[in-house]
Amino acid sequence: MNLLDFARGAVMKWSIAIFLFGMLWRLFGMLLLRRTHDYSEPRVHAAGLGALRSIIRRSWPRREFQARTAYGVTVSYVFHIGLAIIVFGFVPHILFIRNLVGVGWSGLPGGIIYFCAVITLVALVMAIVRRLTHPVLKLLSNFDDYFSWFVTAAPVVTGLLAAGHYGGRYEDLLAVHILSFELLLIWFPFGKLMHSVLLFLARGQTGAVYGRRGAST
Amino acid sequence: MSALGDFPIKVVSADPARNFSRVLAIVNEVESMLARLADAGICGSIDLRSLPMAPGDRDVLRRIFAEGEVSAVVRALGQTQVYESVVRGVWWVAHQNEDGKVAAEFIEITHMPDILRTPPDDVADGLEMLHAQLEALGG
Amino acid sequence: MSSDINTIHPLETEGARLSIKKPALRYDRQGDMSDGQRVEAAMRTFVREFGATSAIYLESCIHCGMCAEACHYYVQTNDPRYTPVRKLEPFKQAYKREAGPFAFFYRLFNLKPRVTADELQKWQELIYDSCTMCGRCTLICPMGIDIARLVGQARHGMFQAGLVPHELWAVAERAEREGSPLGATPKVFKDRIDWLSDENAVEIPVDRDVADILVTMSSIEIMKYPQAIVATARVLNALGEKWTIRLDGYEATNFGMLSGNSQWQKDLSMKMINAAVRCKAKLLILPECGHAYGAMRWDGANVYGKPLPFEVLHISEFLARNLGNGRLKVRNVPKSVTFHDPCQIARRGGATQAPRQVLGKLGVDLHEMTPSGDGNWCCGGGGGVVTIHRADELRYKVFQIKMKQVDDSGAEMLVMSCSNCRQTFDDGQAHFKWDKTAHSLLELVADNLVQ
Amino acid sequence: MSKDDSIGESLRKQGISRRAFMKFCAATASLLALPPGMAAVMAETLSRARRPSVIYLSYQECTGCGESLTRSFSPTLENLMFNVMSLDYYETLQAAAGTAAEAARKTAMKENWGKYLLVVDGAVPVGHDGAYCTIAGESAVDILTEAAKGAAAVVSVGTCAAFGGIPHANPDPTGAVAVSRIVKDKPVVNVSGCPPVPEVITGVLAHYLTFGSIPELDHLGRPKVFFGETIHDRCYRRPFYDEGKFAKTFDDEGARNGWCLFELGCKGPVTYNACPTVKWNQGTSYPIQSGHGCLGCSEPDFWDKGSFYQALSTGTWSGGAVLGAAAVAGAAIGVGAAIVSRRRHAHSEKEKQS
Repeated sequence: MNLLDFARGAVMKWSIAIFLFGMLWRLFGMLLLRRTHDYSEPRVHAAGLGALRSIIRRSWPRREFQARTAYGVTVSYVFHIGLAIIVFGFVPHILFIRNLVGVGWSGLPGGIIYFCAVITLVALVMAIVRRLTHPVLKLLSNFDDYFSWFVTAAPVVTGLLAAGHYGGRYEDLLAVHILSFELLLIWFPFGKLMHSVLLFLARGQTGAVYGRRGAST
Repeated sequence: MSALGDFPIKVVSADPARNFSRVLAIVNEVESMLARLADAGICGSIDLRSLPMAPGDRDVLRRIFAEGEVSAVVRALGQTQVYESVVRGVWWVAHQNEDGKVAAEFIEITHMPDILRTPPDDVADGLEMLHAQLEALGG
Repeated sequence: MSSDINTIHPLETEGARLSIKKPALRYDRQGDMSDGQRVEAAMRTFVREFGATSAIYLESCIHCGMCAEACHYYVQTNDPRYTPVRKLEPFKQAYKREAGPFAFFYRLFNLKPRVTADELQKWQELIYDSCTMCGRCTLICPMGIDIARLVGQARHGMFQAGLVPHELWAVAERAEREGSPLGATPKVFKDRIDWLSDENAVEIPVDRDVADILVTMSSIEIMKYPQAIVATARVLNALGEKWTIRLDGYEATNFGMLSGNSQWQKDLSMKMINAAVRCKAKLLILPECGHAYGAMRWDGANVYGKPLPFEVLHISEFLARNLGNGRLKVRNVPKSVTFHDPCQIARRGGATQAPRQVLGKLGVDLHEMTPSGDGNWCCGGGGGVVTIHRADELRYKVFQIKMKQVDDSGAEMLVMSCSNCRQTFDDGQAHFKWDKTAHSLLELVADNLVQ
Repeated sequence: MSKDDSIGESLRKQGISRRAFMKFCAATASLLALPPGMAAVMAETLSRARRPSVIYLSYQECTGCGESLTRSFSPTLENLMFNVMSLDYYETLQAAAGTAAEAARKTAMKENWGKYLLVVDGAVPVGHDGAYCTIAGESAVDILTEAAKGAAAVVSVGTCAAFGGIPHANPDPTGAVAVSRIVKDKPVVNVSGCPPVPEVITGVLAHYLTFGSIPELDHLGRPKVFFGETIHDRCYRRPFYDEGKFAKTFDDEGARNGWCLFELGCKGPVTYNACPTVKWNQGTSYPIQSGHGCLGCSEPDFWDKGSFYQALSTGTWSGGAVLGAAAVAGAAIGVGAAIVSRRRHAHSEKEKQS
């Protein structure tokens, strides 16, 4: 058995298993904690609407914050959109998803994907440089931040290397690419990558609380 | 029984809307080799087997390098078709086996393909043969 | 210590802001617990209150640092220590160790070290002196984390650990014991009402057995801006309402909440609720005070444990309602006005439009600040910060944002609907010898009533 | 014809002209991807070389490789190749049988000890002391071990000989292994494929004849000249992959337009072979050109790498039960953690009361 078979076989199975295991553990462990009922008389009754509005509106900072956050927001948007295009637009990735969950769609030309990957990588590098140099981010950052960055950037780098045949035989590069993604899967539930799920919950509950108060959400 | 035409088979041919990237690469290579032949007298050769070719690419190439002034047939272990293309100095050499299948195919950029020259060994053979003939004629 | 508080820590009533006099010696640690007990108490209390809501918040932070850009302390100092979410760091550690889904592993492998008493002591400045719980960070957070609310919870832990800034602890203790944080005891209050009633020839009903409306006051108003009482009485009398003030439940400020003692918070709120229930009030009017609005309008029912049997309105909401339906009439005020939004009423309370409707009826030329409404900057005095002397320097720094906002608006008159903001402005005005004076929205209406 | 003749001499005796030989060399040089000038050098070397003795052994195999070999180039050129070699033992083609055949092999080995070329197709079963494959009472392992001792080099023809192939596939009841697992002290060239491209087999033999050495090999022992690049990289459908144009089924518009077969499970990207350039049946076509994805037959364990029709970027694992169990366990532990946390809360709440 070579590295590629290992990556496509046992490691993939167990990384998905750990992903599911960790996701459910963390979500249940959090969501089933005590919740207190709010008895106050709401100003606006549609709390669900406030939650929804907040989930959408928090995707972009309010006007008064835009000047001070423009750089960080732009960089984050670039790599988030870039990652989304790569993950959901590249045909081999779509096939991976289709094979796993049974839903597929048509993909984008390879050239566009490679271009996006390079842009994404540049944005990721800008993000980590900022994290390493900005006084606030330097102070806030911990192992989770750096490791999560690493497991996010690694598949992009290895994917580009595989696509370009740089640094080894294609099957090995592909194996390393798949393994790096599996590392991401394993880490996902335990670190801050969870924000991709939690953002809906956190925004939603703030939106519901301040929505019923009639305040900005 | 359906006629052959009813089967969903698409015959791929050299239609103009196709992707020409592969053909273009070859023609560019020929162009630079021809320039070298003209400037420095250096011959060149392109082995068509070594290039990825789609069905139909060869036809496009054949159209560009169509038969010109010279053509020859070598009969040795099957036929070898040799002709100079309309692009002078560019030769098409197709080695066939005895079944008429192509065994190797080259575009040669040269004044004269080697396969047309008589090798010294064969000259020696020829001489030997001629001597035998003369002997037979009683000379 | 508590029995000596009046003599050891006397009130400073003559200054521009109301607090206890600047203490010669600070007692920023209360009680005589050991360090271990303090940490234990802080973490226990913090974790005890932990529900799913706060858990989701703490788990969601991506350390993007955007909250710093919304915080007046960071913006004015560029000191990364003031990054809002970092103010929760020890409490986040406690959560991960004690209550999170992976708590077992965090404890087993000591992935997050136990918080130390020294750390907590250091964090006191971050949790109290440099946070007004204004909630701008909540508004900017891309994850929607309610950082201000978490700081409130962290303060509960700090209170149990006996690690509250001296002044804040002192006024809270006083409020619990005397019924008012700043000396506005029932007796003092009653004297003031009698005097104001005579002086201004206005009827102020006290302790009616039955009334439709229960009016509450902020001790800052009682002690420093007594005209607010008169203004309230004029408005209600003009409307012909059946209203009352009750000496068993008048104090609307809640230093129990600000200092972090949830039991005291409850005690203070229950006084008003019980008073309103006793006189069968249909409406409880909150004074021009920011945190009082949050404490009663949004937390009151939860303290009570069931929906309140009466409506709760901020005075600006009450004015907007009665000006809107035409029951109250005012003269035109031909002035340009800018309005300062009190954080707890606007951004965190949702009553952002009411004062603007009132100003609209007054016909003023409203020059909005930039930004305004829910995004407005905090005055820097909320969350009890204005009482803390050692925080003054920092508070003046952040107040400069406010001064620039007001100056840039180009308005002649500065109006607000929170007496705590107002005293912060007064103090800032005195400190910077600024030419802008803060005015009360309520008083502006009362002064221009058409009978 | 005498074994002691040089190759050139023996061809001349057969009346093959130098020009014809040159043509053969040009075709072979092209096959070996040698620069065009090398054809002349090759002709010179080959004509002076001694005819080498070749012993061809077959074990666990289907004779597909032999079938393939006999279809290299053309009758003429293949004959030429066989004519320049002295094929002294090959069960499939030889006239001799039984003890005579075995005697021929032993004689050839003895006469050419240390110089003959050993060609093997089929995997070698080592389970039960090699009992699964015996010839004339000797086990395949023993014959191979002995024959390899006197060989100058060994050529493993086909994926079975090169990597164990289908006999080695799960569950491998006979303990089939690759030739290189038995022969450790001789150079072994793996000419993999199921079967290998015929011209690749003859190309390796021609290389050995021309240069007297084995060609440069990759990390799996395959000649780089034929196995240096992936099917994908030399595929004429590659531009469609880059454009994101894929056939979704074998009879859709994409399939008819000749689009990339990646989605239909083509293993071209990780398969190293000469199919796209040398092609099959005298350069007529190769699987992808015929509309079917590459199976990856020249790679080790190609039979056990999941479905031929499953895209390369998908997993090859099975066992949804593990995932289900993981999900259930995760949920259970999460619920448990929440309960513990709630208990701790209730406990401290009680303490607070007392």
